[in-house]
Amino acid sequence: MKDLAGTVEFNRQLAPRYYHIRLRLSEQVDVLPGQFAMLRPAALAEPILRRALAIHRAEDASVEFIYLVLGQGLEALSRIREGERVDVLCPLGNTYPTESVIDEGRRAVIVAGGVGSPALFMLASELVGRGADVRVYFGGRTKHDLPALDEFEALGCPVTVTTDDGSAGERGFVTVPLERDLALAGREASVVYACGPWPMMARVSEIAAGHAAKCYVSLEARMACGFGICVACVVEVCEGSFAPPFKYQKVCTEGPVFPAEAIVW
Amino acid sequence: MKDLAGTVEFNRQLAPRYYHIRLRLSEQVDVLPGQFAMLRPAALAEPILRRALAIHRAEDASVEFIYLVLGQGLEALSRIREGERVDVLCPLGNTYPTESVIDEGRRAVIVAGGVGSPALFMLASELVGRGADVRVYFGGRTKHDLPALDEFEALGCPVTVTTDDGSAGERGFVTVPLERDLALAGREASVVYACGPWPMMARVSEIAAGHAAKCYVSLEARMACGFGICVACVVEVCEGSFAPPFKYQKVCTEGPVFPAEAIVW
Amino acid sequence: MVTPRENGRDPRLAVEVAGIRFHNPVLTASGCCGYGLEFEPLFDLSRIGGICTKGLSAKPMQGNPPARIQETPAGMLNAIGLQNIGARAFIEQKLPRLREYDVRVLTNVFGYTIDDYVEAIHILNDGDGIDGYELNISCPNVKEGGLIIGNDPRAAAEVTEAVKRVAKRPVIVKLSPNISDVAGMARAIESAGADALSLINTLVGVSIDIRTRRPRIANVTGGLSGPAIRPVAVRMVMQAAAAVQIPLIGIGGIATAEDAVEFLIAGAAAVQIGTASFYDPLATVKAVEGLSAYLDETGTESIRTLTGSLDLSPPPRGH
Amino acid sequence: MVTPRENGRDPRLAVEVAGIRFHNPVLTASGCCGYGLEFEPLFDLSRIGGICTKGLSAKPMQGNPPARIQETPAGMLNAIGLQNIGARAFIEQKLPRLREYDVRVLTNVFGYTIDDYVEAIHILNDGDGIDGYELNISCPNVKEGGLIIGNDPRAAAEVTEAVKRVAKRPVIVKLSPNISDVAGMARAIESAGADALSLINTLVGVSIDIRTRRPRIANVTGGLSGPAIRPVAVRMVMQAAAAVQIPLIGIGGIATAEDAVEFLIAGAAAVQIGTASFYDPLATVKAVEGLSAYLDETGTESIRTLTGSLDLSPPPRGH
Ligand SMILES: Cc1cc2nc3c(=O)[nH]c(=O)nc-3n(C[C@H](O)[C@H](O)[C@H](O)COP(=O)(O)OP(=O)(O)OC[C@H]3O[C@@H](n4cnc5c(N)ncnc54)[C@H](O)[C@@H]3O)c2cc1C
Ligand SMILES: Cc1cc2nc3c(=O)[nH]c(=O)nc-3n(C[C@H](O)[C@H](O)[C@H](O)COP(=O)(O)OP(=O)(O)OC[C@H]3O[C@@H](n4cnc5c(N)ncnc54)[C@H](O)[C@@H]3O)c2cc1C
Ligand SMILES: Cc1cc2nc3c(=O)[nH]c(=O)nc-3n(C[C@H](O)[C@H](O)[C@H](O)COP(=O)(O)O)c2cc1C
Ligand SMILES: Cc1cc2nc3c(=O)[nH]c(=O)nc-3n(C[C@H](O)[C@H](O)[C@H](O)COP(=O)(O)O)c2cc1C
Ligand code: FES
Ligand code: FES
Repeated sequence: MKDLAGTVEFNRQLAPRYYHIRLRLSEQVDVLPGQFAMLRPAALAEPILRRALAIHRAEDASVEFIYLVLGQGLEALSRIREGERVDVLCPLGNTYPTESVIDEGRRAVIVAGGVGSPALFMLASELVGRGADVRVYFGGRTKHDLPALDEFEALGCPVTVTTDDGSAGERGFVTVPLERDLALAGREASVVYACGPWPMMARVSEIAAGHAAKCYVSLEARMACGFGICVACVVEVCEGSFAPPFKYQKVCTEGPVFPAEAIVW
Repeated sequence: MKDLAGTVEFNRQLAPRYYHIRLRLSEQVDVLPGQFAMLRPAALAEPILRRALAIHRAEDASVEFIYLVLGQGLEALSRIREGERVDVLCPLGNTYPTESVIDEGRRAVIVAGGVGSPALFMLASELVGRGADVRVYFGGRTKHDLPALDEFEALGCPVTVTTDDGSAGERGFVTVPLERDLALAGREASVVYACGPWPMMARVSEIAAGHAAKCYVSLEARMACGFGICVACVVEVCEGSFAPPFKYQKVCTEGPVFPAEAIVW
Repeated sequence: MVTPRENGRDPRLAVEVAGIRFHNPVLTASGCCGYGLEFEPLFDLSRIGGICTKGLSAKPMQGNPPARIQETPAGMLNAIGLQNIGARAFIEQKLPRLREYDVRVLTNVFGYTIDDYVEAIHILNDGDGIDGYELNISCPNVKEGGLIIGNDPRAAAEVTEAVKRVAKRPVIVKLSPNISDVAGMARAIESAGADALSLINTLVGVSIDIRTRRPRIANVTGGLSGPAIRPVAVRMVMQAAAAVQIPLIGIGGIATAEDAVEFLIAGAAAVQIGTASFYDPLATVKAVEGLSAYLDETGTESIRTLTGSLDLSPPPRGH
Repeated sequence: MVTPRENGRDPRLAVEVAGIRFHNPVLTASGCCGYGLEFEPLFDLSRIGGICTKGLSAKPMQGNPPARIQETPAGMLNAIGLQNIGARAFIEQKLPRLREYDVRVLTNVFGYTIDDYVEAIHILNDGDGIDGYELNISCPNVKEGGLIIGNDPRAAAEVTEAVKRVAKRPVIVKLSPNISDVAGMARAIESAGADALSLINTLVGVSIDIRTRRPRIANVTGGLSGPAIRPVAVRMVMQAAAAVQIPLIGIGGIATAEDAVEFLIAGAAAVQIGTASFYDPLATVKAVEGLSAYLDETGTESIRTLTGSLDLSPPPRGH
């Protein structure tokens, strides 16, 4: 974890309210799939807090993010232009366990919901690169809510798309083709990695459990600091799933990736 | 007074911390010399208050301002670029009485201190245009603190420059050549118009009184609203100079131009 | 959905507070609108629900020396010192013109002793077109050695009772936020007969120039207002709503219709916009428009159903 | 002028508070630095004056359900609910490592009853390397019969006395800002034997989601912190400084050296930085550097001369 200055290489709009930003950092950092950063335009007076964004890509001293503007903070980020500065605390958080895929040869089933996809892209890319059997299920509300779909497709692994309104791919929830997939693959054959809205992840977790597939979820939570000092970003975990048996775990340091069965959904 | 949207036509740096901005307003307004506007970048979250700036030029639906960045508000304004929006409440305040110059043919002696000059430019320009005998005394700390000096010089009237450090014009305070001028011109020959730092205006007022010259000053004050609702921007006036005999007058509505003798210096 | 209109107005926005009918719940806050007329060049005063004047006293007051304000993060400090033309001059010079508009007029009144309040109210009782009184009790009490009346439930109740005895119009008492027990204060004032409460006034603050080491405001302390204080104001409205039956007017950092709705949900029947009018002179009329839009979007029948509609049931997991 | 250095430090910044020598006056605020070690990857902890830990209790605590925070204009609300590992675990798991740094360690302590405080202090008395205790008597998030100890001078004095009786180290009592009479509260706590005061804790606030009509924080109320509250904090430090002899630690919205200086001039001997560390993790070390720069620029001999140096003489005209 370092507090770095990022210089905007590009910051372009992908779809209504979706942006893709690339920053050159003042120092090189090593990033693991699933890790995130806390960002804000340099010297921004308001809003004061940084925003958490998953690291979508990282190479040398550059990092990329894909974000959906919900409010004032990311709105301010979306107005930043080439050459301007962004404060970047990174990399933060843990990573996805991949032993079962890499060492035991299980299938990697990646389930992305909307802007949850950036948190999964490095994972997909790395697993494909290592020759694993990877497939991606990507759901969005509309065809505009499938950020970086082209980048997932370019990886060469099968990508199944769903939208709530049928404007792209299959109409309906992403959990429908996921369930078909896991049923066909058989018990214990897969490791599921999911990131997306809470109800989607809750359902993915349930489906995975039903097929005895390991399941890891990358969670979001309201964060003030991103590195463990505010204790704001907690999620309730099942008894005994973390030691000592604390009911609340910090998403920023104990996560953002959790075994799905540890979470009280 | 109207609350208008301004679109930036240009916003360029003149010298370290000095900027010149031109805005196209959503509606045409009639501006009198000495009037001002309250501005802020549209939808700026912080700082919340608008900043008062004298209207340097106005034609059709465009207005120009020259400003010195002291803090966060004008700093934010300085970052605004062509095509971006600025909220503009204008025109505000009163104007300079010019009867003695126009009707009685007295000399107009304009004394500008640093960034006080924009508040005097329309006056100088208008008086020159009407064929009055106008001369300008322009003082600054250094040669960088003489904003729009070229524009004053282009008017064709005599312009005497002083700087505290001698980096341009005569070394010393602008009140030195002013005093010479008034002494030469004789009693009651001149009307002095001044805008600049408080101590400068206090001294100008004293000198003018010494030569029985009428003197009007354009004051600054910390303003929240600019149109009379907060009662923040007051200046202490001499007893009897305003009716009813209130000790404090609002610079934004009773001013910014006051007869120098009305002010408790 | 098209906003319903009657005489150019949205009837869903009408509210009644302290027996006064406002055609919408958006008022200007005291000290942030002069005597109302200052807005004439900007908008038709009949478009907002009410005007609450600058604090009036029986006699004119000069106010504090400058500097009177200082901007602070998302807010500002002020120590205007209650400069005003006096109750009589208000009635003679301002009220006739204000009455030309279809807007309710509350006169804000302050004093340093109970007699001060009573004297001002006696004068204002003569003012035709005044709809109600708002008592600013956040002034130092000269008799009690500078103690702030609004910080002491007993003193606040005494002022309220004394004013109620003479007032010919509804009395709204404006709470100080510089107290620990809002509920107790609200109850004391309700028991003393107030028709409504308005809250909050400003929080006491100080700002220092680190170069000169002087306070940035001549009066040393000032009142903190603006968006910065909104969470404190919403909390106090919520606590007061739970404590009393009389209606509440919410004040503190309201700049938009969304902010106003927050106060209504917390328990207010109407709101006042103060500091926001300084930096957005049309804030009040924009808020009125925004409230209609909010009712449209959310399919809410009337603004009155929002008051106190805070949902305290456990939220769904995951957000 | 070149900043003087001794062992890489600026000796002009050293201060003593409650008998504890800090090599500079910049501390982390409780609840805004975990147990201090979280900053290890970012900077050498020996660079700041002190660490004031997350509030500790005798037993571990789970804290409140999420959502625990909400951003507000120039600030944030929090209702963490004092989640902590407990005093014993702190001594065993965190303190040994903290002691490797040359930084003073204050443990913040809270409780719901006097016994809670005493029990926690008994445990912490065993912790070698703890320099002092800070008592949180003002956490607005935890209710004990609704009343908050820090809002009642008598209760606050009782806690202070009880703790002083058992504490082996200096006791700093942290004031609640949700009170009307800071001076009285400060005097009560001073009389009860406190070695220093720290102030302010958070202001109680509420934020409501106008779509769901639910509070944005699960606990309903939260504590307001950040730049928004700075003017209130500076004012309370100024008032407390006028009321007591014991030293003060200033807290509330401090983000930079300039902000820190404002508190020192108002009367503080040291400061704590809280919320700012969330959005500027290096805020504390930057403030230390900035204080040296301020001394250089202003030709000030030592940071100690700033404390209480507020100039209340009339300012020159014209501003
Ligand atoms: C570890 C982590 C990784 C993340 N990665 C990404 C990413 O790669 N791309 C991306 O677009 N977002 C990501 N997010 C979510 C992102 O941090 C929030 O959407 C962002 O903080 C919102 O900021 P804002 O300024 O747009 O809106 P705010 O002004 O902060 O909030 C606006 C509104 O949205 C609500 N809101 C805030 N956060 C969330 C949320 N997480 N979910 C739903 N509603 C919310 C608020 O309550 C408010 O009503 C991630 C979050 C975490 C914790
Ligand atoms: C009627 C009127 C006309 C004006 N015309 C112009 C103009 O044409 N061009 C121009 O550059 N300025 C003009 N000013 C002054 C200008 O309004 C202030 O300088 C400006 O508000 C400062 O804003 P800021 O955001 O840069 O600094 P702020 O953040 O507001 O202040 C930064 C620092 O400067 C100090 N400060 C604030 N205002 C002043 C002031 N007036 N004088 C000295 N110190 C101050 C503050 O106390 C603070 O320490 C005018 C003011 C008035 C009232
Ligand atoms: C400049 C100024 C002057 C004020 N004058 C008064 C006053 O005379 N009487 C009063 O009761 N409140 C006065 N107030 C308080 C406001 O009416 C309001 O309660 C407070 O500012 C909080 O609301 P806001 O955040 O919307 O400004 C004043 C506030 C400001 C900023
Ligand atoms: C997330 C958070 C947690 C806090 N926890 C504690 C605590 O455990 N004990 C305590 O005394 N104060 C606690 N505080 C209050 C701070 O120490 C500080 O007094 C307050 O936030 C004001 O300072 P700031 O504006 O710099 O944050 C907490 C504040 C925040 C924001
Ligand atoms: S975001 Fe602060 S502890 Fe996780
Ligand atoms: S600036 Fe508000 S009254 Fe003059």
